[in-house]
Amino acid sequence: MSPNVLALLPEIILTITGVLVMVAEPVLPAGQSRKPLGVLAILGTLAAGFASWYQLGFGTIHAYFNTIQVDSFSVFFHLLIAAIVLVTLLSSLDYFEGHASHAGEYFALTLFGATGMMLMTCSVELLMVFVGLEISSISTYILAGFRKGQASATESSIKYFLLGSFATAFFLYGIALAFGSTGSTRIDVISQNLASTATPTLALLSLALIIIGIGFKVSAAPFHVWTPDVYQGAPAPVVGLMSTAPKAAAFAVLLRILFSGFPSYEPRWASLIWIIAALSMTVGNLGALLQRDVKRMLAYSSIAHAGYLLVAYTAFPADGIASACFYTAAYAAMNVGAFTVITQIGGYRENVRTIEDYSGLALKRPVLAAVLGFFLLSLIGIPFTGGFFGKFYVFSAALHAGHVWLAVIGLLNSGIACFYYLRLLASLYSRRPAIEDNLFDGITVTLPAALALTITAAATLLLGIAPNQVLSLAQRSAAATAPGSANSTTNASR
Amino acid sequence: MQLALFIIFGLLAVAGAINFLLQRHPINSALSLIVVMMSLAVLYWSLGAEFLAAAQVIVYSGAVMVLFVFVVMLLNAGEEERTHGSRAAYFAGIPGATAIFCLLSFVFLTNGKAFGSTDLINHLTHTTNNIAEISQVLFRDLLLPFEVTSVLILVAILGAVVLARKEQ
Amino acid sequence: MTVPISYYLVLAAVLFSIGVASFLIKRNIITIFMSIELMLNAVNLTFVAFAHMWHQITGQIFVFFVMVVAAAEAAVGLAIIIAIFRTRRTLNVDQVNLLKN
Amino acid sequence: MAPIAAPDQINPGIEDVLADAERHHHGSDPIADQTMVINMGPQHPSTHGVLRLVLEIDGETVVSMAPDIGYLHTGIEKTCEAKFYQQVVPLTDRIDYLSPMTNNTAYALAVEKLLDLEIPEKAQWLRVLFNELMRLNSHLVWLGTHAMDIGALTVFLYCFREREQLLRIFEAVSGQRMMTSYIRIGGVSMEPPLGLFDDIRAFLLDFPSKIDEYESLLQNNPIWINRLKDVGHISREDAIALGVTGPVLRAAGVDFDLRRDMPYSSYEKFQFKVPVSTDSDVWARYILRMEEMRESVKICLQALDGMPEGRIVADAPKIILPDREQMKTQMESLIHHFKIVTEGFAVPAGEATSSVEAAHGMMNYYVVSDGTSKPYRVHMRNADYANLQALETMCKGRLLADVVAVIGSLDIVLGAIDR
Amino acid sequence: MSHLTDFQIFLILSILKIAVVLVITLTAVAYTVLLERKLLGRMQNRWGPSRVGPFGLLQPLADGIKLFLKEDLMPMASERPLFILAPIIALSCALISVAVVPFGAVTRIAGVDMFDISDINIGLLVILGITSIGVYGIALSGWSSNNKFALLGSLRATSQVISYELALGLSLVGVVLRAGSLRLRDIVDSQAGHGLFSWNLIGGGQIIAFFIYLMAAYAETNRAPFDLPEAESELVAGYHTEYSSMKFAMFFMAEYANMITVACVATLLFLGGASSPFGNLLPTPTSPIIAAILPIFWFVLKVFSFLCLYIWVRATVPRFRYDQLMSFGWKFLLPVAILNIIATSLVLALRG
Repeated sequence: MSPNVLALLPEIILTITGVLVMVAEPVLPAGQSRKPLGVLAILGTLAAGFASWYQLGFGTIHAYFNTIQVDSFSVFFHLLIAAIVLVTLLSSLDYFEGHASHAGEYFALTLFGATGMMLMTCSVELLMVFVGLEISSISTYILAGFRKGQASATESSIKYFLLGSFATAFFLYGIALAFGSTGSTRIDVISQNLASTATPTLALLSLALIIIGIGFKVSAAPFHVWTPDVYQGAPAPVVGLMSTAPKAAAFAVLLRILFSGFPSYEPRWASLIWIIAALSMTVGNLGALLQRDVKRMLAYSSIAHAGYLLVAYTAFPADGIASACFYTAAYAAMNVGAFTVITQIGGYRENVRTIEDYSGLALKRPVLAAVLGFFLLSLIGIPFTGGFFGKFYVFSAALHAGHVWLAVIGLLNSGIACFYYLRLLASLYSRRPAIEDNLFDGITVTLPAALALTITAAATLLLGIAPNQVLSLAQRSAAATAPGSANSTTNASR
Repeated sequence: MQLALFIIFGLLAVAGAINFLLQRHPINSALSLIVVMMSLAVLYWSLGAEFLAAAQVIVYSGAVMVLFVFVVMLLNAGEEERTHGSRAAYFAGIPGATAIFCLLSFVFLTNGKAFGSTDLINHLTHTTNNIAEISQVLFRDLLLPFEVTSVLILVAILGAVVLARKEQ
Repeated sequence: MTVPISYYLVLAAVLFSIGVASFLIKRNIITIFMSIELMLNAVNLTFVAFAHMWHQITGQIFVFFVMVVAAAEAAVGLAIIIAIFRTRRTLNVDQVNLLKN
Repeated sequence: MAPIAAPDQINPGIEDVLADAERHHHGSDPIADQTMVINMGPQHPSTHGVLRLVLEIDGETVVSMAPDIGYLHTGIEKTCEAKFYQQVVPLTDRIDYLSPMTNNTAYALAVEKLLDLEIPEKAQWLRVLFNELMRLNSHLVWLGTHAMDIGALTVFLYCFREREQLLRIFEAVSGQRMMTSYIRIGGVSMEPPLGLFDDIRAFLLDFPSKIDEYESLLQNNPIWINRLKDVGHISREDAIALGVTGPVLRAAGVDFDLRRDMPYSSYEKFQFKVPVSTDSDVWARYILRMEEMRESVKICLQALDGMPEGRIVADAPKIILPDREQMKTQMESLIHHFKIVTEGFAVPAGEATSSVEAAHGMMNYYVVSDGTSKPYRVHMRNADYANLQALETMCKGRLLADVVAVIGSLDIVLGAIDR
Repeated sequence: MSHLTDFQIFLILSILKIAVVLVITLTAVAYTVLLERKLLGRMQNRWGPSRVGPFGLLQPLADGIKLFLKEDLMPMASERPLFILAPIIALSCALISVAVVPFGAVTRIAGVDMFDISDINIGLLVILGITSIGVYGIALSGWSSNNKFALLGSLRATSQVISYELALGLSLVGVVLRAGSLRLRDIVDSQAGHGLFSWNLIGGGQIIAFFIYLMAAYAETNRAPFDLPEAESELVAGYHTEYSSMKFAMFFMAEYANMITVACVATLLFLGGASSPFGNLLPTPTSPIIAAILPIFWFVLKVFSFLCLYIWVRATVPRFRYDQLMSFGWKFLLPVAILNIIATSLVLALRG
């Protein structure tokens, strides 16, 4: 296999599956179930995951004139994205059944979006990053508005779209200035040329703009304003996807840009990240306290988690990457899991919205409630869950790097976070007032959804009791991206 | 010559942009934006990117903005009315944009020496052609982004169909 | 007569800032979307100016990609706008506010 | 014949279309697209005169529509009640102004029924001859305008070239190009001039090649085919229920032609085919009318070949004006002339109807007499009015351009609708 | 002229060229109208204009005076500035594209090419770009008239023009590939070898491209059978329903000027431009004046025949329906154009 094909194997598999699903969609008669297409998409995702795993054995592959670099870092994120997409597809296999007439397009868009995200994580050329970012963003904009009969869904879509494009403009401006300052858009060349640039302020400005752009995409404060509205209006399985996969990809890009592109500017961007992290944690947790709508609350919670994750970035160089990777994985497992439960409870019409609506769930659906409760505990960071080790690694990395105050802010925030998670948890196990008692009657957990729940719950548990496996992979990926090893020539010259 | 071009079309672009900001009817805003884009096309040409200038006119003014005008006409969007939200936006928008502008232009002007000046003699008087050069880079070094763009366009087509189709 | 590159950059900064300002000030969704296009155009000018400065064609090619992306975004964005107009019969962002507490 | 089904709803009026649009604009259905109400006509190039259509369109698709008529209302039916019986004939010319002699025939047949007149054979054959020429005339105008509506400009002028020859024939026989008033109560107004039959024969022999010429311009043109095929469909049941007649009905699969099924004016003596189709679209109507033209040519030739000798008016001196020669030489004729002209002729009290297969479809005249020399009531029932009712059924859910094609295929004359 | 600098000479000659070409184009527009009316008349068994001047030759003048003296109506609820701007955009875009057309052989006077207003290295793209800007004239006219028929017409026109622009642009790629340049002079030169047989239409194997171009160009100029935007039997007069007097005349002139542009482009790209169809069979003229005028003659002849083709088509075919038009453009012309590109580039690659 030529290195070019090998390097792009997962993306190629995903694209081909997406095209197949897309082409099959209009061929199928109108009334027929679209489940087979969903199954096809799931198989494609699985294949892409295995392809990524297979790439691991080849070390670092450079392909397409050094526009992409497949290393353990990118494979880590490929696997993560494939897993998230897999769970999302499983949980939404029955979601559109009997509601939207063209569910095949949903599956195709999810696959294309995953292609874009994977490309983002493995490219070392900012142009490629940009194109990948746009593929993933545009497909998530569309997915957010997929239930277009609902006014709230289109509203969520337009808000996501406008603010996302706004952020893209900033990101692009950042790239333009980086290009102006260094004369290249390749991350490794940028890092080489930065040393000799005549315009360091320009490079700094470009870095700030890039961080703003990505900050929007990962919904870090103060660029988070779109998050609550969008998460509230979009379909629950899509929220599960877009609160994790594109964010993971964007975090990977940020890691690459900061750690391999701008390592020499570390003190400056670290302080910027410090502020953003602290703000995100605080704003997210305080905001979540005030919410009644569960999806909205989880939106604020995801802002807070973006903050925790950014804490890891301040721990330059190696500790940060590993802990950030681990945290991303843990966060993805528990968040996707939580949204899978919400998908099952709310159904297509999503008529179970507020925290009060959830009261009494444990009586009617004890297993579902228990699983949701488990994810909530993990989101808090209780031991024996993935969330605990994630936070543990992140904060210890920050302490190692000397950011004591940031760790303190983070811990305080974790304390605040307990309140709202526990409020929902308490609601689950409380007695339900006798209104609308048929709210949970329509819930049927189908086999794929059960599978999705099992996968996420198992992953969360596994990360909580045996984190070493993932941690070692994360450390390997860190080794691939850390400023020293990403570019051996640079290393040699220092 | 080039300075004259820059001054004329730069001012035109700025005037267009300011008019874009001030006009309240979407059609007028769209037309001002077209003026900006056309003047930018001239500036691209004056920077030696004549192929890009043509693409700017064909793609941006000729296709993207036509779509905008088309949608404005289709939805018969009227003048925007002022709501309380717009007043709040003024307080946030104007200072924010001014701050960005000041920061950027401060950096650009302080680094002005490092950027140097345009050297356009061979571009304006000559009929050199950078298309071959562009295709060299585009179809070799940046082949992958070029190919991946097809996925992007596929997504966009699919999305436009998904969103604009009428629900049965 | 030559022009300093920084003039082009400042022009781009002016356009970008106007784009940001109108993104925040405008109330009509279509106009807001147009302000994003204005911002992208400003970025394009920056790219072209830097491409000229560095004698690097990559900058110009980046602009091509931005154009393609802008066109794709326009198709999707306008489709979303049409969908929202169908459900809400308005294009004012202040009236598109179902999603609140 | 199939049992006649009642239409499931009465065709909407303008008020209904406007109310519909209003409901769509502010209704409870949030997905409904914005619709637009447009006024096609009365001053619109393709509504064949002064028809006004109120259309509610969604993009280019017709959501609902209603025709609005009355812009050419002249009160002819009422005017008839103030005229002597013979003075009504020129009024009937102006009903379906593309085939005046057919109108004359229908009126004459009804009055003759009341008067119980025996019409000489030659007059009957002349009536057949000119009725068929009128059919050609009407179909030529239809083809020309229909093609022009669809954008084929040239066909229009070709058709009018042949129509010009027909108009010359009419002028030769009646002294008028359009408002001929040639067919009168009791026969026809005058003997055709010498040599006219030869001219007609020359025209008829040449005409099929002209039809071929039109077809060569249209029939194989993919654009023309695509514009016509599967457009303006109406089911056989709907067509019957709506009272559609003529080529439109025959195109819907109903084999019904008065010339054959209820012969009048000795049509039973002629050999001709009645083309029928079951496709019921604009294309079927086009093909059918082209066939009809060829059949008409055959009928005309048979009429010319077998034209009997004899009188051209009935032998009824109190009803038929004497010829000038007699009037000047015979006292009795002079008195008859004087009485017919000044006080008309009395028609026995009673009522009568006549049915004629006009170019557009079934044409009925209903005449009531109270025994005086002026009709108590004359009612005309033209195919155009009933055919227009089918427009909504044919156009709903189709594109705007199809409306134009369908109107063309219905072949309406507003004079026959607004009496 | 020795006391003038080079730049001044360039400026004077350029302005002179522009003025002359503008006058000639406008006259040609007027007489294309007459040509159409005469030719259409003959095809439809009538005379066409024959009363004003000998053979009706002064008819355009009479038409112009009539339109000029007519009352200029302004609908009350129209968007005044845009209503006025729209015909100006339409006409100026139609006229500007002539600026890059080389209509004769290279003939230099004082270093300035006389038969070409400006020789730009992306001339073809300039024409495409200006054509795409011309849509605004139509779009805005329909919208600003505040008339439903006008709005429908302009919506139709806009979508039609953007849709067919794709096929149009792609049909030209084959030619560009063969010439290896976007400069119109280069494209003409690439067909100059053996007269007729090296034209792209015949010798270049671009006959499919030519027919795609033909159809797309008819649609671009809103001419029969693609004249839906102004289909008088459906939309009264489409986007210019509300226009009268000079503003209407401007739309009218724009339509014919566009026809001429399209004919010029077809001539340049497929019919060998200003070169002789007989190649070297004809002796090279010795007199420099004849040598300069002969190519112009060929050019005008080719444009003239293309215009006649336009008129012939209009007299022959009916009009498309809107959905048929769209599916024809997207499902037939576009794929065929793409196939043509693939075939052409394959052939070129295998040969080179």
